[in-house]
Amino acid sequence: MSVTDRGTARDRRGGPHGTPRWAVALIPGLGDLRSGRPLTGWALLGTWAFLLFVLLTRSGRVAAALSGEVSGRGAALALVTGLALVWSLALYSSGRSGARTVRMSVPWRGLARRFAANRGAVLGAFLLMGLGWVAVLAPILAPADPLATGPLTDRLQGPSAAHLLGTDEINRDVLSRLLHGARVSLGIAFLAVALASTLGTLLGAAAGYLGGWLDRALMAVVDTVLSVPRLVLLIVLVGAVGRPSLLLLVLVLGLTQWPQTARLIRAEALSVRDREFVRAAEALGFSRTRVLFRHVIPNSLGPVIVAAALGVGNTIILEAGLSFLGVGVQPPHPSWGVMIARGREHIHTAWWLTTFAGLAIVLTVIAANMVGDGLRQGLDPRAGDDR
Amino acid sequence: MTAEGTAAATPLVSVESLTLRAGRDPAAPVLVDRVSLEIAAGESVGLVGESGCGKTLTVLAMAGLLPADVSKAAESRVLFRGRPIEACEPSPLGREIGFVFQDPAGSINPVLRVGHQIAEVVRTLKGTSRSDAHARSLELLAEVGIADPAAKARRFPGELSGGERQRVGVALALAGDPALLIADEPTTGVDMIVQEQLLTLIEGLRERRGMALVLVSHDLAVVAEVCDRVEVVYAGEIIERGAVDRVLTDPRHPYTQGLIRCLPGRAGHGVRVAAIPGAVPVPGAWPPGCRFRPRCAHAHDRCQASPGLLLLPDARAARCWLVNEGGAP
Amino acid sequence: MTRRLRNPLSAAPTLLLLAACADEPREPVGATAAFCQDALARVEQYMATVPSSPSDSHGGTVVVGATAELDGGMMGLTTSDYNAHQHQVFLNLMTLVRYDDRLEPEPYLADSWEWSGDGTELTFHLRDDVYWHDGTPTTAPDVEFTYLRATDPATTFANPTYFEAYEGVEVLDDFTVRFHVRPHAQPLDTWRAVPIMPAHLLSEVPAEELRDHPYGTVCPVGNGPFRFSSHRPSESWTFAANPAFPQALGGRPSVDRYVYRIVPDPSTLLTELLNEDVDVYVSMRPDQAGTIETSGRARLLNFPARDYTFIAWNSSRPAFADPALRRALTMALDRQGMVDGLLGGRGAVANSGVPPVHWAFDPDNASALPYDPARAAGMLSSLGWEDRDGDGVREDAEGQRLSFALKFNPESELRQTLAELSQAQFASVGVEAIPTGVEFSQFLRDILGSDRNYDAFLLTYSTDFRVDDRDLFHSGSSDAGYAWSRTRNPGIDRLIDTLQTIVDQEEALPVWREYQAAVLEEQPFSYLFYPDRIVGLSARVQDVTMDARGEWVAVRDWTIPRDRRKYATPGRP
Amino acid sequence: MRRVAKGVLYKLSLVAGVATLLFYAVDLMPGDAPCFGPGMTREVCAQIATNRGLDESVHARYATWVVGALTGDFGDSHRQSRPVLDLIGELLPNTLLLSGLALVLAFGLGILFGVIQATRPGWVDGALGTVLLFFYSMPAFWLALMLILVLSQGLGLFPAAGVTSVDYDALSGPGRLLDRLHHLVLPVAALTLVSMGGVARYTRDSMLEVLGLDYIRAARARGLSERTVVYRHGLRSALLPIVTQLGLSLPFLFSGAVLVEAVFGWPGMGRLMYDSVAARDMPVIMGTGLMFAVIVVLSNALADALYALADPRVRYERD
Repeated sequence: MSVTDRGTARDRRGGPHGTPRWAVALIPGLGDLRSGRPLTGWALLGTWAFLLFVLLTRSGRVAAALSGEVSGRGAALALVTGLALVWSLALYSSGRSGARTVRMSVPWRGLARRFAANRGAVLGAFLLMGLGWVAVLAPILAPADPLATGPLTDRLQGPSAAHLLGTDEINRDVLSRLLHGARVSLGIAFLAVALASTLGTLLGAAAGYLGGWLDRALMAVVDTVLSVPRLVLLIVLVGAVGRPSLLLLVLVLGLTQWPQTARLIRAEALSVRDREFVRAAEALGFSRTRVLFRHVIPNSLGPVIVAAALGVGNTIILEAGLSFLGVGVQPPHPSWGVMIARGREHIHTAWWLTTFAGLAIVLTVIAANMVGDGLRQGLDPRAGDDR
Repeated sequence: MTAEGTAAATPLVSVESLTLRAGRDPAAPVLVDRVSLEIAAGESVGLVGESGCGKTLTVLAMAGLLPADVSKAAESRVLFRGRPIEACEPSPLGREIGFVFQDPAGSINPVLRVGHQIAEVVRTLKGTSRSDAHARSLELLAEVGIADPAAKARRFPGELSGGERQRVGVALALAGDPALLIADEPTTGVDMIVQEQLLTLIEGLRERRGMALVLVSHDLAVVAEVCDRVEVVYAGEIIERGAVDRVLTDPRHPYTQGLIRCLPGRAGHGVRVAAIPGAVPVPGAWPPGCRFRPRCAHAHDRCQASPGLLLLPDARAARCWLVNEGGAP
Repeated sequence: MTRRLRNPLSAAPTLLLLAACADEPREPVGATAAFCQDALARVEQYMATVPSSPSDSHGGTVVVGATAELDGGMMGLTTSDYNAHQHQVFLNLMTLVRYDDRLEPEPYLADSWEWSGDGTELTFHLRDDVYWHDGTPTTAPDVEFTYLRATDPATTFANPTYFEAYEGVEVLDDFTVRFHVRPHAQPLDTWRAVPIMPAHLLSEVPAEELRDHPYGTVCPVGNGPFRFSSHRPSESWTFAANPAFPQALGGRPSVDRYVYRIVPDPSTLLTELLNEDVDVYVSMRPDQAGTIETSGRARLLNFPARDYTFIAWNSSRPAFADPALRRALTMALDRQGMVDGLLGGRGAVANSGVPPVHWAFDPDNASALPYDPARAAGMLSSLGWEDRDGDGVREDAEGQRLSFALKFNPESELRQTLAELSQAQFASVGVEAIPTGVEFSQFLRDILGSDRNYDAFLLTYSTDFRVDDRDLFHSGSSDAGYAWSRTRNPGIDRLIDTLQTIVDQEEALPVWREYQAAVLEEQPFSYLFYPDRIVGLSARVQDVTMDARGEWVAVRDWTIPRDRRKYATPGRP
Repeated sequence: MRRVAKGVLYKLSLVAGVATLLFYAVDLMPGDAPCFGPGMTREVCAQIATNRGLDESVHARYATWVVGALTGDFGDSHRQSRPVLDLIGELLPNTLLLSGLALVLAFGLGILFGVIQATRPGWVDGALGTVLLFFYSMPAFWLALMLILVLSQGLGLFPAAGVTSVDYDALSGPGRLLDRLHHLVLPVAALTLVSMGGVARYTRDSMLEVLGLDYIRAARARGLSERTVVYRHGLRSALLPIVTQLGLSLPFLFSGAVLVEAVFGWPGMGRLMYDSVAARDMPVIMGTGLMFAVIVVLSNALADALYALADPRVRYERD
């Protein structure tokens, strides 16, 4: 262990020598790349290049969206602010001498280092980031309105220059729907996982740390919820409200996911609560709530982060499954699951309807899984050394 | 008889210029530095030194058991009965070399029954039938002094006491009737009484079976009790060697002298190795020249150059400039 | 990992529970099981005594594939499921009369019938050679039993309007039965639709238990050309040819065996058809027809039926109160485009609930309310709906936006597509339709509940042969379940009242034309189209004819030629 | 003994909890059993509800159901007009066959691939990992559609739907077995391929961890063959967390089966449950829901038992 630590220390000593200050200021991420932080560097550089490319190639659209002539003002604003943010970050860091040092506590530093060393995880993280930007910028990136229909007599066109991924059963551009679908599918997945992780962390940590009847009651609930196949529970819950809105989907997907998280973090909290620093904090007379939030939860978060990353993939697949059954995302929102479900009518003649949506799901889930794997190995030093 | 004659001529194990590094990179820090030693059949040798000085890695290399993240330099050679150990077929592990590990709890599979594990090794090494292997495992348990072997054989390791577990570890090492037993800190983590019993057991086994023994310990007293010869290791190097009684009575290296001063009975109870100020430098941070220099009371300008292992009469050797000046300070 | 320790032994009692659950149903429980075991045993007994001398042309197994179970099975007194009803009246059971291909009544179980002079007594003379599959003759008391149960509210007969004009029944002899009726239009339609049920089996069953009685799905002993042989839930129904079916009615069916397979996914079902693991794919999605045409591995059959697809407007919402507005909305929709594009031309633009197969259908209305967005936009403007704030959606003078939720049930891909298409087409004339998918049960509650929880919705409705829009449009029933538009139009009320009492078609025809014109003017619904029913046929099956009467109307004649038979049949060399 | 009783009680209370949760959740679902069609009136619908006792309060209906369930009477299906137990008895074997076979294969192959990955670092590990992750990231129903399109419709190798052929009853013994296997191939492949990756990854990590432990090194030092070390010593310990995973993944397999059953026209519990929810067929929803809960609880108990069987430490550390 000590050996590799020293290796990194040596890297860190190196500075942005040889790169002109103006280049570092102008090209975000360059400074980080030169000072041995490839992860941050490539992330900044990639984001910058992507945003700049979008801005330059779709400047008309961005301007129109900003002025409110066409929809997508939010996306345009995000594009401009994102670009400004990345650039100002570069200017800021170039204005200081030497490398920035990000202060991280020791375990997190180890995580970042091992994560950066895992090529798959880094690739996955970049993919997810890219997909995230695609989702945010969908209105600007999409060549057409995802809801605009063409003449019905000319529907179901195969991929062509006019429609890169073809058109669907009412002659809408599949690429545009796919891009907008990223918003729905990713949005639901991320929000649901965020909800589940928050809820699961709070309840699980409280149960594990405080114990007693709260623990028993919560774990009984957890066991009960986990005893019903999740998809079945989801069908019933969605049905119970009748009209599956996007918010509802986020809620039910989140509310059926938290028990898993709670179970994980409870186990962590159980082991953390006997550690010296928790005992010491208790001995100092801090309230149990304070100990819970200041000590127990931060030290139990590891598995939650991993579970969240893997959960994003699962949730995308689940949402697709629900939509496939017709109880998920409702039209006209084009989620990827909906696109597969609707496209299967034409699977024999118009393969492009199901194929691209399916590949989008596979790609996203692979990326989420690679990130999850990277995090898992990063959090577990032993596993990290195996690669 | 001729075989025995040959064995007497070639040492059982000879380690030549063993250099080990942490990782594959030739620039990686050195953990063991050009160690050479020989072990003859039937001989018992102790390796002594503070933790982190490379004892364990040296014996692991002897058995060909180096962990994947440690690499051996190209010029280093480990010969077993005169042949490179990697080239021996079948591997002498278990058959010729028995290894008793530092941590008895960790080195025995916790999910398999004790008797089953011993019998498994017997069957693999000796090719005996299942029932013979079982009978042999009971004999081995009895040999290592476990009372009621039949009952204990049915237990899981977790159900045994620490001393019993280590005895099982010894039995596992003996299953192939090896010519060399390597015991790496076999008495760590057990109390004084059990330690005494284990040492007596190992000594008795060696005598009865005529095995060679390599005993690794940080405790000179343990080595003194069991071994004929001692090799003192410091910072990846052998710094003194010789017959145990000679080294104990007449240590030549200031480090050995420090170790002896720490022995209970000599410096009184409660005094620990702290009698030598400072700590063993970590690999990669070894000072140039004599590596003991920063902690040595006799350090001198010339110590900035390495003294080399100086051969002395009676098969003794020491790595200190003082030795040349005719004796201990 | 921290985990609670659980004793492995604690599983044992629960294990027993599972074992009990898994074993028990092998032997159906209770009295109902005994009922079915007896009934099926008697069928086997009787069938062994019937001489069956199949000719060369007889034989083979025909496999029909569909996406849904036959809900309610063969219980003719309660089902409302289309496919189940078809199997009742054409396979397993018999009706007193049936329709010929011109939709005129012809004898079936009833050999003949006659009217009393004043049109209040209808007497049926039954065939005397029809036997239930267990050997019991089918007689007048069976008809009486069927009538009495169907009119008993406790039975929950699915279509009580069939019997609105009926006042009583009397059995004259074993094969003669008389009904007392009030004069009304198409009186025989009731006996085309309601299969006669076996009194000797079901008369002991209390009326309220009929709907859930296992007769329907476990042991339907009928008297039709096919007898029940097995039902695997969610998987298949198997029927065998009935050798005792009267020769005068054509005798036993051509095939030995008929299998109805349930394959819920339409694209899987299409694959099964193309692989010839299914011979007849009924209710095929219009979009799949194209695959059949290009594949050359199967053939298509499509025919006009009694279905129509429409958008219902809730006229009690102020925005939709004006018929002119509703007409404008209809004109904003490219209905011909829907027929040509979505249906692939298999269907026709609709302008009322009178289907083209109905004798009174008015073809002159076909070009009414054409697709004309410009004119539709103009009409909306002239009604005071203008886009005043430039958001692309029209508002009225008070600033109320012309925006509504368009409900539909997402189980139907076609209606999902239609909802999205309508949204786009309405948007182009400045009307905002928000497609709102609602799960079917909830959807039914929304559209049938007294709170009328919808602005507009999309539905495909299957009308009866005896078209009767009373429950849809008559003011007298505007609080009842099906008064979706809640329009009140005295002219339409009068026409509906008149139509249901005119027995003579000649006399009724002009009234029907007047009625269709009135509906067009009122536009309570935006009628979209009459979709054809589409059926895919494998190369194995021959002699298939289908028409508005239903897919199974001539199932008795379907043939699997000798060289195409691929399944071994139990009990036949 | 008390511990055993407590365990059983806890599991029973879980099942009861699931039943209660399900009953009230389904009752919250708006909409009634679809009674719809030309001429169907509100009066008829109301009468149907009365016949089925649906006009009572939800608590009364729940009480009735509980009393019935305790005496082994789960009521009759509204859609299929036959006893719920009868229905489950017909469909449960299909689901157990499909999910069970997929489970066995997913774990068998997953463990095998995981061990191969752990023992062959480098390109074998990488390539296998990539392929497995690819399938693992697929929605099962999408894979199912693709399998049908390519292997059934395109190449005509396997039937696309159903459990048996139409002439199953006329086949000989071996013919029947072959026919069943032929129909099982695609659905089992779809389920197995998507779940195998998780098992393999789990096994790989667990194996790597175990293979780095002292006693594995010690086993090698004692002269045991690599085979014995990896499979007898390594895998045996590495299996412990996988066994737990096995218990926890059962509900997932049943969930996945809902969609796979739908695509392959497989008459099983998943589809039954889904159709019943759509039709508000309460007795069937409750019967199948309870069945699922029992299976899940049982499989957890089974996982615990297997865990104890595989790991003696659990047994002797209990007291």
